[in-house]
Amino acid sequence: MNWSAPLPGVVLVGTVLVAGAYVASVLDAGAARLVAGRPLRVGELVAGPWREAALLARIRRSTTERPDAQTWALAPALLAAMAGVAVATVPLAPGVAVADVDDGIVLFGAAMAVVMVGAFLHGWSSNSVFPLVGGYRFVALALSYEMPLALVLIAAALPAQSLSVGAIVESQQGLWNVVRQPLGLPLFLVAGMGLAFWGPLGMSDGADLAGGTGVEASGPDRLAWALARHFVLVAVAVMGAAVFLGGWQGPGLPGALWMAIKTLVLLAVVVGVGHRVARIRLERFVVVAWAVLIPLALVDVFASGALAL
Amino acid sequence: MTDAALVADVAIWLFGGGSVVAAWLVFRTDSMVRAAYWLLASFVAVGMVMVLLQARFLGLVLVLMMAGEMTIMAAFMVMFMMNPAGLNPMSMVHQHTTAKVAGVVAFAGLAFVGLVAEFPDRPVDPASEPTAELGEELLGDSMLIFETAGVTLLATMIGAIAIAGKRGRFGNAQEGSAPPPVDPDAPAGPDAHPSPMHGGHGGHGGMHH
Amino acid sequence: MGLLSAAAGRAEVPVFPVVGVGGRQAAEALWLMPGIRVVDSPRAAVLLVVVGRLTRALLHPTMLVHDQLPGPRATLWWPGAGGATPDDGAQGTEDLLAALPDVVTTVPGDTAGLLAVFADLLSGRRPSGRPALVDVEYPRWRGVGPHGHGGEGMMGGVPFGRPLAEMADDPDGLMLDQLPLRVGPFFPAWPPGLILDVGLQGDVLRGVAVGDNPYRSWPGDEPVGPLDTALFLATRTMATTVAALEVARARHHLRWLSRTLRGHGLAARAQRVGALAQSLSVDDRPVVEALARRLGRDAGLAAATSGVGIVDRAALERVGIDRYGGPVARAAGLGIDARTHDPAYADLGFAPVIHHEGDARARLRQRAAEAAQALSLAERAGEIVRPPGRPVEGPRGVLAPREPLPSSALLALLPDLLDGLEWGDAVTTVASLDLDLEEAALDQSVATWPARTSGGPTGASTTGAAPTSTGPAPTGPAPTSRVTP
Amino acid sequence: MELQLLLVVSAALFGIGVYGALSQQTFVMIMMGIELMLNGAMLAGVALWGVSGAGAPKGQLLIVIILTVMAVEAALGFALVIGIFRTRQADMTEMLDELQG
Amino acid sequence: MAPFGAAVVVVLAGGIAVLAARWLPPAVGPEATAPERIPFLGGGVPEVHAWSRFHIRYYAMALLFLAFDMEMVFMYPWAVVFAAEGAVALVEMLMFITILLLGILYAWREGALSWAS
Repeated sequence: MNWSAPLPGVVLVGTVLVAGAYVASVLDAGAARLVAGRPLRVGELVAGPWREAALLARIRRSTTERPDAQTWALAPALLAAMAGVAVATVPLAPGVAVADVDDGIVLFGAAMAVVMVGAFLHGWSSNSVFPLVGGYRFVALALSYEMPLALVLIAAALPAQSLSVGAIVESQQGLWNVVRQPLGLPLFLVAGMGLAFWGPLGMSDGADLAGGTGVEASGPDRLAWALARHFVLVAVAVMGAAVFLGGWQGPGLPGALWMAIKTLVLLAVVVGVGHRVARIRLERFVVVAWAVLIPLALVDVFASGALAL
Repeated sequence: MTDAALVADVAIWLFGGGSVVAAWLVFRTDSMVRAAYWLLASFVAVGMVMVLLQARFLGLVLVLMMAGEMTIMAAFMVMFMMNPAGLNPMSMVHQHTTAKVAGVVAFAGLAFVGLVAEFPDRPVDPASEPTAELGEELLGDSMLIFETAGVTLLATMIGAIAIAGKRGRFGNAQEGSAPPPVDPDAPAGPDAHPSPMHGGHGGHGGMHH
Repeated sequence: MGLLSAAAGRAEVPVFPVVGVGGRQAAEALWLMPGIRVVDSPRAAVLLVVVGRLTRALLHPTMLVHDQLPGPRATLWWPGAGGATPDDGAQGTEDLLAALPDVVTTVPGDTAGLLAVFADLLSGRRPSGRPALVDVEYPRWRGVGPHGHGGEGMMGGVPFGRPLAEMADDPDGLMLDQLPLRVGPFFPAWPPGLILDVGLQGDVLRGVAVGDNPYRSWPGDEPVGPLDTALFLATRTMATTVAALEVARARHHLRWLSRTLRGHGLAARAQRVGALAQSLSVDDRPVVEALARRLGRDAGLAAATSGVGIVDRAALERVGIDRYGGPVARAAGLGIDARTHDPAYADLGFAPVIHHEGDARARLRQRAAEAAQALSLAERAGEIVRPPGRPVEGPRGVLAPREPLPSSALLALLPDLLDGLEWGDAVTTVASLDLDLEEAALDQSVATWPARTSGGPTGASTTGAAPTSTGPAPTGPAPTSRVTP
Repeated sequence: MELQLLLVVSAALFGIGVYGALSQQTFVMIMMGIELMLNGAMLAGVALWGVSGAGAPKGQLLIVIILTVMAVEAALGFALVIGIFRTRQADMTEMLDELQG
Repeated sequence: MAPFGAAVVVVLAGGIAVLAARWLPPAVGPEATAPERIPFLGGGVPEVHAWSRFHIRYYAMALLFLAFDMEMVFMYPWAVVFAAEGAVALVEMLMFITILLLGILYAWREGALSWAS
């Protein structure tokens, strides 16, 4: 099948995002119960996300006194669309890629840069204090994680001699990047958590702001925002699985299954960290990102480069 | 003309037209955030045109750079503009006629050159790898330009921080800086705020049913 | 639609709590109830749960928050929370709640009743609550004046009903807008009832003032109570076992830890600690000790709290906390503790736990260590009984005859402490002080606690939440104390 | 034909940029005008490179240089705005004139 | 060009899908009253609009980002030809990055990454 054709492409990406978001929320609820020491009721866990979505769809949309309604509606749409592009650049099985362009990681980087626009707009648009502060927090966060994110992907591109995600996957035949470039995956996951403002990097929607950018969103708006955020998380996991865990490669099982398993593992890691590690102070993260993460990412690039020669 | 080429052509016109419309809207909106993001939209549209013209890397990297740059632009505009969200309608222009004339003249002149001048028809080879060619150029012939860019950026960083920041850890109380605010309108204590029950703010104070 | 509603009706119930007088414990118990999710913003909630008794000053905020629920919405009232009798001052609250439409009154902790209201709402059997506050017309706003400005210059006037913020100086040298905000009394990251008037410049607080305590405007005679330190206050008239006191102290600190963990984005871990606090007994000493060790080492929490909200000795002396001691003072190196000179503790080898940094992290470690120490003391105290009347070391500091309670002094720390902090740091700091507005209200309205002789809501009759089980008496030699001098 | 129309589009972007840079009173809005002019220049550059320049690498290099110029202009521009605002509380060119005069 | 087309289609489809989700059939109630629209302040009523000249405390970091971000534009093409060019490419990029890192070092030393206190 030609996955680059409009209909199959959209269906494939949509399926991956929705299925991934569903699995991520089930994992999240499960991890919460484990950490809280409450019984894991699988039935409830499995039904939870649907019930939650149904509830949000039934709640009335609220508004504020003088919001920027258009940009408010645009914010989750931007995130979802960008998550879609990010997934589209990744080959999900041998020969199954919607948009495995030759500048794949640049496209991914561009899409993830636009996530910053969406999150900022979500905070700005409601003309309310806590969302506003949350939106500005996300900008600081994004300006800090964006460089390490791009750098570790560049490091992964070095052995492949190409910016295409497909080529990066192929280049991991025999040795996955997680082994070859041990700094890559941890840095990528830190940046990825920032992208989805998840767990310790969830300052923009943190409890200290009563929910940050999402304070004023209710009903369908809240659903859209939660979905979009999960989509971004899935995009991060899919990209991480392809670039650092060898993508669809693996013995025995079909490629798509390997890809799914690896994505699941990364989702589980991120979700688990989210319930174990406290939210970081923004100021501290900014300093750490510039003084530690960026230099580490550069070390990753040059070490990988020296290795690839 | 094949279907694909037709689609590509239509896309170029759509994005090209879109970039101009977005650029115009930059100066037509009162909200600084919207202005910055209309400018971003204009850049994204130009980036897409670049992609369609085979400058794939440049088009994408333009989007990547501008998303960050325009968000920063929005943040700074909100910081330094009165009434940043355009809640009060406003007009922040001067020498309007001159500017209009200059704009039209610039457009007419450049468009005239573009329409009249003869350019050879040497399209880029679709099979070429422009990203790799750019890399070779940067590392080869234009190595000096590349390294000069590094020095320029370093100078920019140092200059920007020296101009914008205060000496030392900015923000800490320093000699000569203003004391903590004694703003008559700032909350000074419980009495400074009429209770919403009684005071009412701009007609919003709630009342019982 | 039917399917959607059916699925929605079985979702976890999003609840926004409104904490009235005496409602704090019951409101915190909401976090542990299965099938219920406490949310931070009313926009995410379906049910407004009013816990305890309202005061006049809480009425308008309650009505406002009610209206901020998007709907379908309903209000539940849990009177008599926290051990008070159900009609204890209920009449006053009933009169106030008449301002809200269709309030359902149930028993505190009644999950089934809450779920029933929720299901009725979503199935349409119960109509969504009407707005409580009167609607007003938004004033039209259009530009006038030479440049289309809003009539009074670009910054003037009241576009869409509110003026624009005005500029204020900043130590940074950039004179930018400062938002005058009154946040509370139901801001979820703050202790219930706390109202702060702050100027927010960017995300930094400038000029902080503590607003009027809303728990002081009670319509009836009895202003507050029962306090979460009720057992300790009861020692003035009642003999208690040391073990009971120490278990209550450990429970108090664990509840605080649970709230703090939630504030730092660790809701699941907070639930575990909260559940531990609810069922705490002396037997849990090893668990609590392990918890204290883990929290003390936790790198994420350390990064979130170290260096934040430093309370130094000078600040303690300025507001008089050096008189009280308490965990805040001990975390700043001030080793005051009433138990040091308490004869009931003489045989237990008590020495106060002390930290020296004075920041939020020190206070976290201080309370965690004190919880473990308290259980260790309780284990060794056996049946030692403490006679009534002497000063007692409460969870927030010394409770002495004819002295005000410590919360007012802690509240007085806030203005200086919060000035210039980033919002998140300010929230961390406020949480780390373990404030209680009810205690502060009691202080201001009834002066000092031993002056009153009647039982009242703070008296011995209201120890419903206080433990009576001290666990089995320790056998064998007393375990070695882990107290760090 | 394609090239000509693209050049007209880039001329339009440039013209709007000129209008913005001349008409706006605030520094940051003026910078937006300048960025729009550079945007038009980039579009013209890529159009010439893609349709008429046979994809010469130097053409791409030119775009990269323009991008660098934009970044430098933005960083220094914003820094100047901050510096000026810090000393004079002014954010408009005319206010600056008045303060100088 | 086809994959790029697919990417554009995905953008449009994703955006439109989520925008459309806003018009799911929710329980549409009456128009919100004025008090219902008051922004959440924990029970307080805001005195002024939240939209204001927001003092971002990280402006120096933002300026740093503007300049440092340019490094990406050079690094992506470098990564493609790196293996072909060999050690020379490594050295050249190392020089470039070292120069830029000096900028970060300067900013860090100046405290430009820290917040106001």
